[in-house]
Amino acid sequence: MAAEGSPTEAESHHEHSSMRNALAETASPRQAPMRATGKLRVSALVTILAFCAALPFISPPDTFEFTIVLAVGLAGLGVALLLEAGLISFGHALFYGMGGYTVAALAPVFPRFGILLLLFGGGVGAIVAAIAGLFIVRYRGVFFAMLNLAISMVAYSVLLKSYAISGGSDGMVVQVQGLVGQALGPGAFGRALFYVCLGSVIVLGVLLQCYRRSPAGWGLGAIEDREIRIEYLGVSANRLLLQAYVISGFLGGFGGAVAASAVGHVAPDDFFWTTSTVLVVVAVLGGRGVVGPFLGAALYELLSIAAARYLSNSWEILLGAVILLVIRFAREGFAGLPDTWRAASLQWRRQ
Amino acid sequence: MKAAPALEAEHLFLSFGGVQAVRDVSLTVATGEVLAIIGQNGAGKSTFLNMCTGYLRPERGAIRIAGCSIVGLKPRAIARLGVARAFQHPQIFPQRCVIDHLRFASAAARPGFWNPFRPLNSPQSAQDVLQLLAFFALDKLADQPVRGIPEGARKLLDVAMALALEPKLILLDEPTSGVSSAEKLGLMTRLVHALRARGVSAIFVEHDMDVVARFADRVAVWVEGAIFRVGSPEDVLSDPEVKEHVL
Amino acid sequence: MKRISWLTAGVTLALLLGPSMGHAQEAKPKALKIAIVTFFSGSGAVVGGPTVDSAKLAIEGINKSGGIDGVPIEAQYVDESGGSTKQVAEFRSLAGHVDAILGYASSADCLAVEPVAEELHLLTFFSDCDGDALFKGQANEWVFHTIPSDATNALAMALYVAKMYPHAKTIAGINPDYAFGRDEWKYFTLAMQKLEPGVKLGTALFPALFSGQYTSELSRLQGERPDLILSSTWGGDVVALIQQGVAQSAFGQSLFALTAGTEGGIEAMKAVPDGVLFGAEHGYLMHPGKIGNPEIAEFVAAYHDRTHEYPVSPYPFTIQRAIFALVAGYQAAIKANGGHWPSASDVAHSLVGVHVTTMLGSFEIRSDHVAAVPEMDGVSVHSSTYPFAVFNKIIEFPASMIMAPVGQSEESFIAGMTPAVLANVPTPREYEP
Amino acid sequence: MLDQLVSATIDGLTSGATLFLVAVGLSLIFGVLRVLNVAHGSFYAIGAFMAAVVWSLLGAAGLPSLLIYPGLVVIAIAVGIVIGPIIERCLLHWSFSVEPQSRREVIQLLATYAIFLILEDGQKLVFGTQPYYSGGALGLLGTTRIAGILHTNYQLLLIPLSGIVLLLLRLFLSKTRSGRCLIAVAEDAEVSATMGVRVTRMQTFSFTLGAVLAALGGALASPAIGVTIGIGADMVVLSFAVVAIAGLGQIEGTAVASILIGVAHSLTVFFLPILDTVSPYLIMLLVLLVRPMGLFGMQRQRSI
Repeated sequence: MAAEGSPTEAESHHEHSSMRNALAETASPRQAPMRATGKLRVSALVTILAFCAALPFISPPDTFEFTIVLAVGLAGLGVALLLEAGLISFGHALFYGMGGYTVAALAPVFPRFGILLLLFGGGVGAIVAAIAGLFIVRYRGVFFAMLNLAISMVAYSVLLKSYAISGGSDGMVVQVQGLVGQALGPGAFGRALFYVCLGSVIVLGVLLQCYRRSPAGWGLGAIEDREIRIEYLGVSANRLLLQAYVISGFLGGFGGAVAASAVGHVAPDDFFWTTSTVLVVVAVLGGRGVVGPFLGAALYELLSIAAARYLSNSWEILLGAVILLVIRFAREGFAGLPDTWRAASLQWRRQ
Repeated sequence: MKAAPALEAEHLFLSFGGVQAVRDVSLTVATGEVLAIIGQNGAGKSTFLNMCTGYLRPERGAIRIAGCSIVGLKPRAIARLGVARAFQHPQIFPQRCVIDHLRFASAAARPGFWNPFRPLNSPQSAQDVLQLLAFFALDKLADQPVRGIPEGARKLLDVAMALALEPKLILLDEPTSGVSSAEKLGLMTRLVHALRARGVSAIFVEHDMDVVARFADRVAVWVEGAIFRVGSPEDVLSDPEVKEHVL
Repeated sequence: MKRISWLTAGVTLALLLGPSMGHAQEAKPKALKIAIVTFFSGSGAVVGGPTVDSAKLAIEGINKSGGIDGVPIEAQYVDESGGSTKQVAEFRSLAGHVDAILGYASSADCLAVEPVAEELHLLTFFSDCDGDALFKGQANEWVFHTIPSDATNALAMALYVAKMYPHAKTIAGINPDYAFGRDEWKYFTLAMQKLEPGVKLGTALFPALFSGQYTSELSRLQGERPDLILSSTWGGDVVALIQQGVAQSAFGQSLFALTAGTEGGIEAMKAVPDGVLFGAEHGYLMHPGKIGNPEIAEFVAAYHDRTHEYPVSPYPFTIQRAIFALVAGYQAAIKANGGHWPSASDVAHSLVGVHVTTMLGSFEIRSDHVAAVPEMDGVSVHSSTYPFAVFNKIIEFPASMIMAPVGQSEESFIAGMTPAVLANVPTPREYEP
Repeated sequence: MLDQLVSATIDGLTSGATLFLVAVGLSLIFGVLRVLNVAHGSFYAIGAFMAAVVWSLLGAAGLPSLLIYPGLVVIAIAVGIVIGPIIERCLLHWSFSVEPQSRREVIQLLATYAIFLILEDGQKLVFGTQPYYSGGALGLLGTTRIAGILHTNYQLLLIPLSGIVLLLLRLFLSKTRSGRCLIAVAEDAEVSATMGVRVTRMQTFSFTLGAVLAALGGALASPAIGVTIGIGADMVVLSFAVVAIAGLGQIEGTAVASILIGVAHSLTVFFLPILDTVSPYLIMLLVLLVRPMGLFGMQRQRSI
C-alpha cells in the first residue's frame, strides 16, 4: 500500500501510533523469552558445530560415520523441506543415488577435484528433480509419495539391467583421491572430506534457512495448510513446489555424492525404496527445521550401529520400535523435543 | 478512449447435474464502483463469484476483466490480472501467524517473490503490512497462529489478505458475517473508504440490508440463478417484489 | 550456555583420553578376535544361519584343541544387510576391535569393503562373494579370497555338461538379474562354445533376483524346448524354480543345470527330481566320496545335532575355509617368527602359498591371494539314506582345471580352451548309499 | 506367436490373481482408514509362511493332500484375524486423530513402515531363514496343456478363485449391513458416525479384512513361490503399483490393474525381457501421467 492507500492522514497517523503501542504492549513480554530461547539455540548450535569440527581428533576412526551422518542428513533435509509442504517423497533415493553415480562416473575424469564432483552430484540431483518435478509437483498426498517411489524404482531396475555400464548389482567403485587438486592419502582424504562436508552443511544450511524465510519458502507451509488460497493470491502452488523439489533434489544429490566419495562404492541399492524410507525416517525423527534432519541422521546411525552390535539378529525390531515411539510420543521429532516437553509440562501443571 | 469496465459478464449459464445454478446472467461493474449482490441462499451468488475467479467455468457466456476475457483462466491467472477475493469461510493457513499472512500476500503482489534470499519480512512491504494490521485491528494478534484467533478476526484477515494484493477489483463473499454487529458498520466504513481511496472496484455479497443500503453504489438482486433487479440501493430495496423475494 | 560448554569440554576430554587409556599391548593376546559378517536379514538371510552355526562349531573345535598356539578365537557376528554404505561403516567401526574380518556374500559389499581393508591394514577373508569383478583389480596386501571367481563355477558346469551330456546342443538360461547371474550365463556359454563347437544359444532370461516367480519364464522355455536350461538361481528362488518346474513338467522336457542349486538349502534338495545337474559352489559336504571321512561324518552329526538339518548348502563349508585359512596363516607366521606371536602383516605374508587343511582336503592360497579350490558337480539322486537328494556321478574338478593361472583373466583362460581338455576331466564317481 | 500370446496371458492371469488378493486388501484398508499400509507385504509373507508350515506339518501327519488345500484358506483367515486387530488397535489407531491430514499421512506411512520392520524380523525369529517348500502342493492337481504349454491346474484354479473373492467382496459391500457401513465410513467417517455407524469397529474390521486378504494371497501363492524372508518387501511395492494404477479404494479397478500388471509382466518375459522388472512401474507412471487419480479413481472436488 502506497501513500494514497491510507484512508486519511489523521487516521493513518492514529493507526501507526496505535500499532506501535500495540507492539510495545504485547510484543515485549512475549518476545523476550523467545529471544532467550533463540540465543540458547544459537549457542547450542555453535557448540554442536564446534564439537563436530573437533570430532576427527576426538575419535579419528569414526570420521567416516560422521561424514555419512552429514551426507544422510543433507539428503534428509531435502525430504524434510518437502514435508513442510505436507508431502512425503517415498523415492528420494533417486536423487541420493543419482548424486552417488554421478561421482562414480566422473571420478575417473576429475579424480582429484572432489569438491567439483560433489557439486556435480548436487547439480545432477537438481536437474533430475527439475525434469521429474515438472509433472510430479502436480500430485499430492499418497500419489506424490508413490510417483516418487515409481520413478526411483524405475531407476533402480534400469541400473540393475544396464550391467555392462553400471556394473549391475555389483555397483561401481568410486575413486576420489583429492578434493582441490591435491592427491591425498586415504586417511587424510577422509578427514578433508569430512571438513568439506561440514563446511557445505553450514553453507547449505544457512542458504536453506534464507530460503525457508523467503516468501516462496513460507509458501510451502501454506501449501500444507490451504493450497487453494495460495492460488487465489496469484501464486502457483505447483511452482512453489517445483522450486522446493529442485532444491531438495540438489540436497539429495549432494548428500549422495558425499556418501559415495566417503564409501568409495555405489550400488543400485542406493536407489531402492528402503533407502528412501531411511531418508524419510531421518527427516521425521529429526523434526522440522534445518538442524532436525542431522539430529535424525545421527540418531538413526547411532541406533543402527548399537542395534547391529548388540542385537545383530533383530536390529530391525529395535529400529521399528524406536520409530513408533518417536512418532507416537515426540511427534515434532528430535529437534522439537524441547517444545514437546514444554507443552507437556504446561499441561501437567495446569492439571 | 473510454476505459473498459472493471468487470463485464455476459449471458452466463452454468448448471450442476441438471440444476440451473446460473441462468443468463449479465452484469457490469464500472471502474471504482461498489456493487452489492443480495439474494437468498442458493440463488447463485457464490457460484457467480466462483466463475469470476476461475474456480468454476461457465458453460456459456463471457466474462471480461478490464476488457480481457478470463473464461478458462485459472484462479491464479485471474488473480494476476488484479482480481482479489475474500471468502465466506475464511481461507487462511491455520498453522501460520497473522502477520505472516499479510507479508506473504503482500510479497505475492510484488516482483522478487521468487527470490529465495529475500526475506518474507522485507522492509519494502513492512510498512504496508503494519498499516493493514492496524486497519483491521489485528495488530494485537499479529504474532498469534491463526488457528487460535476468533472467527471474526479470521474473517478480517481473509479480507486483509485480499486487500494486500493491491487489486483492481475485489470480490468479497459476505465480508462481515462472523463479525460482531457492533464492529460491522465501523469496519465496512473503513473498508469501503479504503477501496474508494484507491479506486478499487468491488463486488460484495451481503445479507445485511443496512450495510447494503449504506455502502453499495448499486445493488443486484438474485433470484434462482438469475438477476432479478439491478439498480441503486434506494430503488431496489424499496421495491416490494424484491422485499418479497429476498427479505 | 556456560553449562553446555563445560559439559562439552568434559565430554571432549573424556573422549580424548578414553581411547588412549589401557592401550598396552601384550605380545600374545588373550584371544584372537574376529568378526564374521553374513546376512541375517532380508532375502540373503539364507546364508546367515548355516554360516553362523558352522562357524561356531569350527571355532569351538579349534579352541578345544588349544586355539592358535594357545590363543583362543573369539568371534562376533555382524549382519551384512543394509547396503555397501552400512557395510563400510561397520567395517571401519570393527577395524579397531578385531584382528580379522571374515565372511561377506554380496559382491557389491566386497567391492566396497576391499579398499577399506587395504587402507586400514586389516586381514580380511572373503568367503562367499565370487563376483568376477572382484578378481580383476590390482593385487591386494590384506584381502584374501577363499572362494574363486564365479567363472570357475560356470566353467566346471560347462566341463561337466560337455563331458557327460554331449548331446545337449541347444542351451537356454534363467538366471537372476544381477552380477552373479549375468557372470554365470556369460562364462558358461563362452565355455560351452569352446568345448562343444556347434552348440546353439537359445533365449537367455534374466528375471529379477528374489522374484520367486518363474511361471512365465518356464512357459516360454517350454515352447522353445532347449536341450539344457542353465540356472544360477539360489536361496528361495531356486526352491521356487524347482517347485514350478516340477509342477509344469519342465524337468522332464529339458535338462536343468543349477550351478548354485545347493544354495537353496535342504528344501531345494527335497523338491528336486532325480537327474538335475548341480554345482556346489566349491563346498559340498554330502560328497559321497568323502562323507565316510570321520572328520566330515563327525561334523555332519554335530551340525545335525545343533540345527536338525544337514549341511547341504555350501555356506557351512565356505566359512570354515576362511576360518582355517586364517588359522593356517597364523600358524605359518608363528613358525616363521621363531615361535613368537606374529604381527598382522607377518600373517598376511605367510598366507601366500600356505596350504590349508580342511574337511574336504587341503588347498593352497595363491600369490594373487585367491584360494585354489576344486569344484564339485553332480546329478541329483534320491536315496533311502537321506530325506533329500544328493549328488550322483560326482566329478571333482581340480583347481588347476577351472581356475586361470595367476595373472591371466578367467575370460581369456576360457577363450583359450579346446575340446581336448575334456580328456583330462576325472571320471565321475557313482553314488553308493 | 499366437500360442505364446495365449500362454503369456494365462501366466499373467495366474500371477495377477494372487496379486489381486493382496492389492485389494491394501486398497480396502486405504479406502476405509486412509492409511497406505507399508506393512501389508508382511501379512502376505506371514500368510505364505504359515501355509508352508501347515503343509509340512499336515503332510507329515499323513493327512490327504486334497484336504490340505482348504487348510490354506483357513490358515490365512486365522493369520489375518490374529494379527490384524492387534496391529490396528495397538499400533495404528492412535494416529487417526493426528491433524492436519498431511501430517497424519506422513505419520501413518512411518508407523506402518515401523510395523513392517518389526514384522520382518519377527518372521525371521519365528520361521527361520531357510526357504520353505510346500511339499509339491503345486503339482498335486495335475496339469493342463493349453496352446502347447503345460500349466498347473493349481495356478489355473487361482483365477476363478480370485474371481469368487472379488464377487463375495462386492456382494458383502453392497448387500450386507456391515458392508454398507464400511462404504459409508470410506465415504465420510464423520457423517457416518453421526448416523450411528460404529466407525472404530469398522476401522478395525476393515484392517482385519485387508490383512486376511493379504494373508490369503500369501497362502495361495506359497505352493508356487520360494517362501523365504524378504518376499513381503517386493510384494508391497508391487501392490502399491496396482492400487495406484487402479485408483485408491477401487475394488473392481484393482482386479483390472492386477491383471494388467500380471499380463504385462508375462508378455515382457515372452517378447521384451529387458523390461520385465520395470513394467509395473512404467505402467504406473504412464497411467498416473494420463489419469492422476488412477484408471478408475475419481477426483474429489475440494470445497471452498
